[in-house]
Amino acid sequence: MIFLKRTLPLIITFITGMIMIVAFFSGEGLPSIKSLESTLPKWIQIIMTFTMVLGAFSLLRINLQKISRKADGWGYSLVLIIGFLSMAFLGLITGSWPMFDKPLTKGEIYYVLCEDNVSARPIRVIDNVKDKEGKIKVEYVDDKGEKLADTESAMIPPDTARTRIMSYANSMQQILFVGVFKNAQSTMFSLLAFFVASASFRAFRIKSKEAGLLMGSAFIVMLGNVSIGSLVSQILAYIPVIGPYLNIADIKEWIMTYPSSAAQSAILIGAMLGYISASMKIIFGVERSHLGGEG
Amino acid sequence: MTTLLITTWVGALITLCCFTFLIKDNPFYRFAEHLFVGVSAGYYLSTISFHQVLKPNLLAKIWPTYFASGTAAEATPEYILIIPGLLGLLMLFRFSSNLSWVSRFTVAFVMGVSTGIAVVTSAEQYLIPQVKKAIVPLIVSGDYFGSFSNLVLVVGTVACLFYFFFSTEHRGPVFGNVAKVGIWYLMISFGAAFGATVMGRISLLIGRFNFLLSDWLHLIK
Amino acid sequence: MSIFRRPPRSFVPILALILCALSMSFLMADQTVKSTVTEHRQGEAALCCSDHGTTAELAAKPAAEAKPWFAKERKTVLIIIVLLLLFVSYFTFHAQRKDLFIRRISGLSALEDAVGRATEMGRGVMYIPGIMDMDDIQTIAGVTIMGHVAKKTAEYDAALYAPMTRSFVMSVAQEVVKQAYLEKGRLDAFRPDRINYLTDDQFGFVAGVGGIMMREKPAACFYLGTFYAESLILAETGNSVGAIQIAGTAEPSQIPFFVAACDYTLIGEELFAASAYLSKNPREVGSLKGQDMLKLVIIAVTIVGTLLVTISETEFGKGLTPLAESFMQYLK
Amino acid sequence: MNIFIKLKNLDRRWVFLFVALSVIIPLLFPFALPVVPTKSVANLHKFIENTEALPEGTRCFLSFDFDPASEPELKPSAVAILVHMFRRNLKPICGANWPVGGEMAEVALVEAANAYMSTYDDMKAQGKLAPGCKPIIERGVDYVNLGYKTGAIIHVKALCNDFMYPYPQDRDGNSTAEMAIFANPDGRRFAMSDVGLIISFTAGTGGIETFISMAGEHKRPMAAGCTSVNIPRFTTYLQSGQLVGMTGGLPGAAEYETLIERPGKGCAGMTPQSIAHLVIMLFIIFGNLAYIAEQRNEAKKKG
Repeated sequence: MIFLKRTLPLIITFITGMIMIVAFFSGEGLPSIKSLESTLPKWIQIIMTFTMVLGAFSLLRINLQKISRKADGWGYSLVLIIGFLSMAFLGLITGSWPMFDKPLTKGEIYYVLCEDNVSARPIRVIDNVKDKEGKIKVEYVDDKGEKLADTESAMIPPDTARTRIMSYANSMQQILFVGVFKNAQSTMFSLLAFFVASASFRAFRIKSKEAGLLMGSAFIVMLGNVSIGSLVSQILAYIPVIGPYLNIADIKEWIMTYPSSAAQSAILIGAMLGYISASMKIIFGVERSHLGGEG
Repeated sequence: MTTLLITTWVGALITLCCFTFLIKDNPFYRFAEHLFVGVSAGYYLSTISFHQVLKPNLLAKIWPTYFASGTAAEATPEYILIIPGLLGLLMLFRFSSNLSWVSRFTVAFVMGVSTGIAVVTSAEQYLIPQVKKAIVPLIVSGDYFGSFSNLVLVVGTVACLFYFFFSTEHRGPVFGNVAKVGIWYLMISFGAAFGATVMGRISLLIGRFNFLLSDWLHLIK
Repeated sequence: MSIFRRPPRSFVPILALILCALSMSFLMADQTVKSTVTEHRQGEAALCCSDHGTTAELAAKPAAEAKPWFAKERKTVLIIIVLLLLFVSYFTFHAQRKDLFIRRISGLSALEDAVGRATEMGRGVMYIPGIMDMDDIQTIAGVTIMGHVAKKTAEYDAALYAPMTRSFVMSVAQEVVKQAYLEKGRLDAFRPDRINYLTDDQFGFVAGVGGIMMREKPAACFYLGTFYAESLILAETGNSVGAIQIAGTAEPSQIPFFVAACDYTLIGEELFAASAYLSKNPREVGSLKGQDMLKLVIIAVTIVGTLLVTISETEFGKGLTPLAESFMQYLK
Repeated sequence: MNIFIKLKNLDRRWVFLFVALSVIIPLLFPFALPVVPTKSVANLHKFIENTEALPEGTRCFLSFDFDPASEPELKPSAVAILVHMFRRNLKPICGANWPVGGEMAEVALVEAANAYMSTYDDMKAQGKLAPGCKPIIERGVDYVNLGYKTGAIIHVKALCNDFMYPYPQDRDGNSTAEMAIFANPDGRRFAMSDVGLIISFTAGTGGIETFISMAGEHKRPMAAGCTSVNIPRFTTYLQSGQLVGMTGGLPGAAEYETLIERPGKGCAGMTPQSIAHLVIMLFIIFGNLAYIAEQRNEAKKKG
């Protein structure tokens, strides 16, 4: 059992790791090994999506437990579960279109997305035979199926048209996706503007020489990025001798390209050495905590 | 049109709820937080994991007639992909407490492939180009400032690398000073990177307020 | 290295067998590919001949050219890896006999105090191993350090919260933490539901973690792994609830925010040194020393290269130009 | 002095309030701050102005390598550059290396084309249009949106030889083979060598760096529009001369808009941006004053 539980996983890691390294160095003379360089990463991607089941299960179990125990704030857990299940369901069926539906029928009314990408408008299929660009002929109608007076018939790709139910599902999904997901996402992202301010207020204090350098370069770069910076440069230009050289934007650019980029290179070089040796430790089985214990 | 209106209103309310995070923990934020977590997890499960990864990369390759469309439906099935499929399924043994060790084979496989790639690609794509970047002529003819700048670059790279030495104490006249210069460089670099990012972050906030003030309230055009 | 030093009895023959089988199958596969290519080319040539009378040139050309088995343009990478392997194995061996020194890394020394403080205050500890999946080496480093932190929380009996953004990382982290609690004999205190999955979305995750932080008010927060824009949101929220914060990442664009908002920051390579530093395992310390040696080589290459390029650009050093060029060739 | 010490322990929510106000007030009551173009933006403008490098009717390739998250930063400069190209009677060909780049390009193209056509008469009267400019510009003749294609480097490599092969149709499904914009006088297939300038609006990976890595094959001048986070990374390419110019973030867009005398989203965003920057810098200064005051107090107590 120890062999199965402990040694075999180590052998698997060693062999796959070695294969990837050999594949990287193999030339065109070894096409089947060379091809593994791109195949195996794709496999990894597939394998990792299977664990989504574990994640979804963890999310559901914890929140269902809270609800059943009526724990503090169980109502929010209910919100989470409703959001999760409805988005998962809507995503599953809208993404499957047109898998679950028949081909479009002539004379029937379907719905296509409007330019705002959220709402849908009704159309009637005039001709369901695809032309050479794979499109079909439709006309725009109102909700009762009457042709709209001021519109002409149009050519659309058939997979953009949906049945009424699918169009409702799509609208619901768009409300959740655009209304909730996208907006919450960009709002959380934009909170950074506030946190950048509070962090710089607290942290940029000249407590030591190092802190002074940190603040100084941050200050110059911030100043160089906005129009006030050029105003300051114009004032500084009045200083005799060195004045004309004190262009904030130029100083900013110099800091970015020389001292700052030198430090960035060094960080990257160090980090990459760390990457390589950490990887080697795993391939050779020195580091094995990710495999857990004997049990 | 109504869908757009609902979306805008839902969006505006969620935006405001998220902003209350700045004040303190409150029911509005908690509501938005839980809804956001739920919706995004649902989106990743169905749309990303299933429709964008599993379906095109696995199902459509093994059973093209059922899952692929167009010309791809006539492709020959790639049965080799059953291997990653099986390895993925092994992960589900985590549900069992006695057999959860079976999933170690998958973990081992994933670790082997990703570390194998990391060893070589990090050297090729980052390490070597960064070393090359630091090698510049110290004398640029006729350009004293350029020569000075190049010197700053080389000294900085070397000094910062010394800072990362682990097997020696950062003390003594040579080592202590060089490591100290390294720290100065790091600080300048951190300050500059911080300052440069501020601008982008504020642009994002402007985007949000633009949404609230123009798309929702129509106060500005 | 370890599996070579203490091979389980059955290990060597099995490994040899598997390697043999693999290489055989690959070679055979390549032979078939080559032969089909040959046939195909010959068919082509025959077709050309019949169409245009003669294409002797094409027919005479060896159909399957001897293609290289080694990608020559990648030789520098090979040199680096072999060098590192040599250094590491030398010092690993060396470390067994003599204790090697590691300099103090203040962020890691503070780790235990932070957990202790959380226990004193009766509050929990939050651990986030980055937001990327297990194929990212920083995540692996983060999960490894998590094992050390879990040992401390098991010892002090502090609650360990670890919300996760990837299911795969969640399942590995649960295993690692369970093992740590087992080693400390506190398996009864292990709570897998506190190592839970939230969502794959970057900002959805941030929203969830922010909420947990505000409600649970952890006394210590650890952010060790790959972080992107969320770094500052996490660190500022942690700061506002009064937590001691220790961060570490190799993502150059995010280090500044951690430096500004956290108490201790592991910069770049320090994150990977953490495992050796905390475990004091001679093999790991030896590999750290090996890394240092390679760094020394890189510094030497930089200095020599700079001098070469500088001299070859001056009037007197023209003769050195070909040497400098061939030197730079290696860094292509 | 006491004020400063109180300030040191200022609740961070006050900081938040000031940041929010510094963005909202200038948005509600807009006023203009002077925008001074920096070298990299001015160089790009000069290059597009230059009739020798880009004679009238030259086709330019614009790659939209971003998604909605970076739209506030990148779209304004894309629109400004497109308007400038229309006024110079250059013909933009838009493509994308990012999946939603095609949509981003569409929005920018529609906005720029409308901006050009609605100001045509004024600009004509002022003599700021190239002689060949038409009052109405047409899709497929004066500009085209090809949309997204996978493959990044491989895709760009394919474009170097022939545009029609990877793009048999444009984004809307119209056949590209008959389009006037792709016609060559000698009947050759349109390829990258016919392009006068390549610009990529890049949010992260897969943007201008793809074109730079293929520079050996296409040998065309290149320029970039990038998000502010990426400015440090791309400055290197400006220095090495691989890029003729660059617009960085919203300020870059504002500068370009100033150069073509058409204030838009970029200029509108610059005022709140500058004010917010100023507020943050003031907070840093106050923080330091508070720190100094505190140090002095402590020294006094000890003395």
